[in-house]
Amino acid sequence: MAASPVQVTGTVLTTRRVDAYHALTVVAPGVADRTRPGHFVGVAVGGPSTSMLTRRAFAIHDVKPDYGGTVELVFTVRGPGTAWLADLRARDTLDLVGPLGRPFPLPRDPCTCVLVGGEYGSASLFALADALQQRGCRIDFVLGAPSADRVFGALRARRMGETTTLTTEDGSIGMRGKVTDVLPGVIADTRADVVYACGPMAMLQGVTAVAVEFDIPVQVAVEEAMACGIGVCMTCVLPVIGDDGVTRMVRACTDGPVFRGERVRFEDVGTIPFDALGAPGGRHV
Amino acid sequence: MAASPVQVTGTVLTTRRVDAYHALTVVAPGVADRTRPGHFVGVAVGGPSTSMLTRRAFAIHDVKPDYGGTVELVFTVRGPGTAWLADLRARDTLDLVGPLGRPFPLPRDPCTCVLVGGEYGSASLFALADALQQRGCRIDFVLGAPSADRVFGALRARRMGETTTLTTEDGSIGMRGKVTDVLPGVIADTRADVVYACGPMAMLQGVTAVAVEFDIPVQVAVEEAMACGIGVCMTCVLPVIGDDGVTRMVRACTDGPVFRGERVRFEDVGTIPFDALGAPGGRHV
Amino acid sequence: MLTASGCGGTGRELAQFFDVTRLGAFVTRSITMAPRAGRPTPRMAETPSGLLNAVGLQGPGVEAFLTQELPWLAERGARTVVSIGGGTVAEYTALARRLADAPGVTAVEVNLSCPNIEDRGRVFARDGSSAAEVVASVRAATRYDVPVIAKLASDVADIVAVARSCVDGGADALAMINTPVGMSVDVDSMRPALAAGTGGLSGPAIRPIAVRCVWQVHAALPGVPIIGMGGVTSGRDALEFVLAGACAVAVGSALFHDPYACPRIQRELEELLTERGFDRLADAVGLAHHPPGSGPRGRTDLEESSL
Amino acid sequence: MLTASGCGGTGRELAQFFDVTRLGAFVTRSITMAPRAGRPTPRMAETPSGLLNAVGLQGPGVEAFLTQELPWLAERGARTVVSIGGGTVAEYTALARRLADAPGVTAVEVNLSCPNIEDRGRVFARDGSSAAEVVASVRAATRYDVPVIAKLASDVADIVAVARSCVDGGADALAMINTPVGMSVDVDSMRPALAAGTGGLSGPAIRPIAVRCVWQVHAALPGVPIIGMGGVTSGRDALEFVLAGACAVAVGSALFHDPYACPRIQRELEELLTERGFDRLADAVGLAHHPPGSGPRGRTDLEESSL
Ligand SMILES: Cc1cc2nc3c(=O)[nH]c(=O)nc-3n(C[C@H](O)[C@H](O)[C@H](O)COP(=O)(O)OP(=O)(O)OC[C@H]3O[C@@H](n4cnc5c(N)ncnc54)[C@H](O)[C@@H]3O)c2cc1C
Ligand SMILES: Cc1cc2nc3c(=O)[nH]c(=O)nc-3n(C[C@H](O)[C@H](O)[C@H](O)COP(=O)(O)OP(=O)(O)OC[C@H]3O[C@@H](n4cnc5c(N)ncnc54)[C@H](O)[C@@H]3O)c2cc1C
Ligand SMILES: Cc1cc2nc3c(=O)[nH]c(=O)nc-3n(C[C@H](O)[C@H](O)[C@H](O)COP(=O)(O)O)c2cc1C
Ligand SMILES: Cc1cc2nc3c(=O)[nH]c(=O)nc-3n(C[C@H](O)[C@H](O)[C@H](O)COP(=O)(O)O)c2cc1C
Ligand code: FES
Ligand code: FES
Repeated sequence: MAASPVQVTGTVLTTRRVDAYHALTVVAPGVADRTRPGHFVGVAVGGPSTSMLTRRAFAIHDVKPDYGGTVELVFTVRGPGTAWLADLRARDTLDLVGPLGRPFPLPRDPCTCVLVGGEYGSASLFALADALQQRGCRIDFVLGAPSADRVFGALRARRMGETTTLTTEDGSIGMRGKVTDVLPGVIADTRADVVYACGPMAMLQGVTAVAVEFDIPVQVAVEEAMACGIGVCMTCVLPVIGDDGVTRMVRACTDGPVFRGERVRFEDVGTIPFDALGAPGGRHV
Repeated sequence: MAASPVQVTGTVLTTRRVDAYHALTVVAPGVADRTRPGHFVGVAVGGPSTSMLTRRAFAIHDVKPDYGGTVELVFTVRGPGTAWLADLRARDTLDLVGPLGRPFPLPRDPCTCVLVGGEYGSASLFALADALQQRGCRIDFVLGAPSADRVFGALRARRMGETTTLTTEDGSIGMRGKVTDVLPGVIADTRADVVYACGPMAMLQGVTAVAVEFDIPVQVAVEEAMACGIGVCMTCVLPVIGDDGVTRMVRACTDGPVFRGERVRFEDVGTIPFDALGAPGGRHV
Repeated sequence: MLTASGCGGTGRELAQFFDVTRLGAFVTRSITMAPRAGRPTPRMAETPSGLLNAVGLQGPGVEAFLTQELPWLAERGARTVVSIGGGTVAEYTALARRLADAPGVTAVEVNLSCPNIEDRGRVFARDGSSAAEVVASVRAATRYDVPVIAKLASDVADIVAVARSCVDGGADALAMINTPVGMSVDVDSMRPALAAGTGGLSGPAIRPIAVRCVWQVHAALPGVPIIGMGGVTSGRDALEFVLAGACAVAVGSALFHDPYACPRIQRELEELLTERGFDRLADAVGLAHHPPGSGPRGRTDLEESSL
Repeated sequence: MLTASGCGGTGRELAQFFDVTRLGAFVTRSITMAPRAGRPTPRMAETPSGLLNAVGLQGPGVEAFLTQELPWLAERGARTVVSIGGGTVAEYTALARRLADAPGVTAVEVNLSCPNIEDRGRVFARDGSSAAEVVASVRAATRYDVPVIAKLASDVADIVAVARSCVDGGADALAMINTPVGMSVDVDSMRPALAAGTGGLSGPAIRPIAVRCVWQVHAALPGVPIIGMGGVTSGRDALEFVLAGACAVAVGSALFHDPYACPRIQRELEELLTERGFDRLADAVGLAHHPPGSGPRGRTDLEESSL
């Protein structure tokens, strides 16, 4: 289970643009302390008289000890909430709840890990890479996006990873194509023991398929629309197969967002599989 | 009828505190050009994703020709809308509709005018004083408020007026009491021909009673909760006696906010007088 | 793009901002037989993303309307939908008769959210049969080439049933929704915020309820033209109603915030339609009912319950 | 201060943030006989000052609830109101029986916003007589010292009539309101935003509707305890419900934004009551119905219409 989350009203330290993304560093000691790689935060958007009720979820990109503890978020403007965030300036305040979710599990022994990031999904991989390297693991990166400006963290990946492979759909940087086009090669070359992935659902599905092919474990961090982020609203569910072989509609926010890839029924996301526990006409009903 | 109003998205030029008030100068050429003393503006509050639907009404305090035309608003924080306004900084934008309402009518010939302002109500009196002085009128001010920090514009009144009398309920500046305590003396001393007043309803009622006693005309600028400010919603009505002697529920925003004081049925504000046109069981029904 | 009844004044006020003849139609406030002074103030209270109002149909009565307001609109050539309100079937009928030979009436909208004096003040719109009775008699009193629009409220257990009654009663089109009844208490004065106690809730807060009503009625009565309204503030909002089944959209409270709302929303809607490859609005009407693909997410199993 | 059904998880999630035993009561999500997987995703859509949800009563079923969830709450000494949902009167009755000898049930709340399988899916809460039937049989199956609360929805023409039926059926208290049915269409995908099409609307957007329901029912049935809910996010909102007639207030969607909402709102409410000179909450209940003065603004002529 996650570290016990807290709510803090933090001060924005810096804002910057990184290609297609915005990065926001916020002073949030209570959150920073407890964060482990893969955690996310729920951010209140819109200010005091806003019409936007739900917090927005963002992966925690970086944690620094400055000012008692800061967290950095990396995001792209998608709708009114992220537009509001992009307008924040230094010294504004930001209301965060975190850290939320289950972080990435780490291997007990040193091994070789391929970290796959799609678009801003790579944001959560650098803290993970750090933790893995501290355990003596070898790291290789595969980062992909539709275009060069949407590949996040290529430089940092090059610094940290043994190898870094980039893909873009328009070929504007790295190989033209998708991460799944190059992943088999990387796994084979590095003789990877495990794959970690964060990015769009379709990518996670593809990455999982590749890992299954190579018969190595894969940990994926999924993204589902969330109303609460703390496990009480049941809106963020997806079908996941349990240890007992039974498919349940589990919460991405507290049972995830990190799952073993092969347990997620990607094909059935957005449905209630007929054989899920409690499905209409299905098991136990 | 008012000058044809326009909507403009203006840039905030300066913000400052004046005792209990906030003053905001906004670049709004189209509005500034058309403004006459007594006009007001409707201000959108809360930003793009706000939950606050209605514009807030503010008297136009000052108009300057800088940057093509600026307007200054003076306000006190009452609720979430004015709190948002108070947080604006220079270079932020503000969405205004104006000028709205019927301005103060000016006398054709030079005469002696007493200008009575309660709290921020005095904000609209300085432009009026200017216009009156240009027509050769003598101006005397009576400004009142509960306490010294809520008397607005005392210095400017002292500069512009022949005499300026201040009243506060706590006696912290000027005479202890209300404007209506001193008004008869001022009218008598100055042999005033006309009274102009802007401030809380109770004050306008008192001022009107005094003017009626002296049998001189009185023009009052009323304040009623407004949803639109442009005359389409019918929420801002109050009972006013027409030229034909018939009481009608008229709109403060477009039929006012300036009315002849003795025509306003202050006692009946907040009711439908039984003899109003279209009253239940009343005239013509 | 229409104005919503009671939100566009007499037309003259909006004409300061844009050309009212370019509206799909100008819808008048609800006209009553006699002049009405309306409700006491406060008549409005702001709520989160909404607005409560209790204006109480203030207006000059039908005679003054016909001499002072309608001619102004007619002279300019504005398409005018006259909304009517009454306390009895007879009053609605008399209003319809009075309008029958007035020039410049494009359509008659029957505001059914008025209390029925003969039924202990029960609102017509909440009772299918009395709503149908009003519509039938207005239809009978109105010229054959002037459409009669029944305006419904969402405060009912089954909006489809009321809609069907009105159509059976002769309504040529339906307008929905009128304001659900709401209330706000001022915690400082510890009294209702409105002098009238309750009021009608409008604005974006009610849009999900309005879209649901349009969706349900369009699903049940696909051939009946629907004028959608409730919280429309942008072209995207308008398109939401169109996709749910409205063939026209009316703008109410948004006019209070943006006097140019109608032409702006019209323009935004046209752009959105063009972006999506529609030549005509008609091609988008009700489209959300018919998924282009047929994947499992495309299934339209719309139980009416929230569960 | 209560949690609203379906908004507080199992209690464990909120216990990370505050002590759930300090709640007036923890209200469970609606428990069903069998496990339910609920509705497909997307299950939520944000609307202006509101939230649409279509979770579909996902839950483990009553047996798992009794073995895995209730004991956790009971051990800690949390007052627990168990909400129940069913498709037939028999199912509600069976649930009430199953709960009757479970330790730690402070009250039973009957979620009447479920479709009645035996009445073509018509929601119980929309039909006074079937609502009363459910309440009566749950009352009969429940221990005499455990109150039965009927939870009503606002999607009816006459909330007072439904409330009266439930009280006549034996309800000890009423909870209102459950979420009005709403819908949102995604203008990009041109499909309903929720997989289920329609969903329940919650949050501040519906507060005026909820306050109005509480006001009307308290006016008609002043002796019946009411739990008010719908868009409560602050002590001021809670006080609004109390002044309208609620003797307890529940917090739902606000928990999604602020996990500490219950203790915070409780504290804010206590401060507001103290400021206004109330020693006890009970003294403020329904106070907005009884004006202290009697000036013309104090008149309470509350016609139920919005006009
Ligand atoms: C665990 C997790 C981690 C995330 N990390 C990042 C990140 O590091 N950087 C980043 O740019 N984005 C991230 N996202 C996606 C981000 O939450 C959405 O882009 C954001 O909520 C959109 O808000 P909006 O108001 O701009 O857009 P809108 O589309 O207007 O949002 C409306 C509503 O939908 C919800 N919503 C819409 N899309 C998503 C989505 N994909 N995921 C979750 N909720 C959604 C919003 O929370 C809100 O309630 C993450 C999402 C999750 C669940
Ligand atoms: C013609 C006119 C001129 C005004 N000029 C000034 C001025 O120069 N300086 C100043 O400080 N204030 C002025 N006011 C009052 C000002 O409009 C309110 O203080 C402001 O609307 C409060 O908004 P809020 O969100 O802070 O408060 P809230 O009380 O939360 O407002 C909620 C709603 O009530 C309305 N409302 C509440 N009180 C009033 C009121 N007294 N008048 C109008 N609407 C109200 C708001 O517009 C809004 O719709 C004027 C009002 C009018 C009608
Ligand atoms: C101030 C006001 C007055 C209204 N008057 C009427 C009316 O006279 N007749 C009527 O049918 N509807 C009336 N309505 C309802 C609107 O026509 C419309 O149905 C409702 O406001 C929803 O649309 P909106 O959210 O765009 O405002 C009024 C609404 C408001 C806000
Ligand atoms: C995600 C979600 C799930 C809900 N589940 C239930 C439920 O299981 N049973 C029930 O009676 N009400 C349920 N409700 C309704 C709430 O209990 C409450 O009546 C409603 O949300 C209004 O309160 P709010 O505005 O504070 O959220 C649910 C509401 C939400 C938002
Ligand atoms: S987001 Fe609420 S349970 Fe996951
Ligand atoms: S504020 Fe709308 S008519 Fe005056």
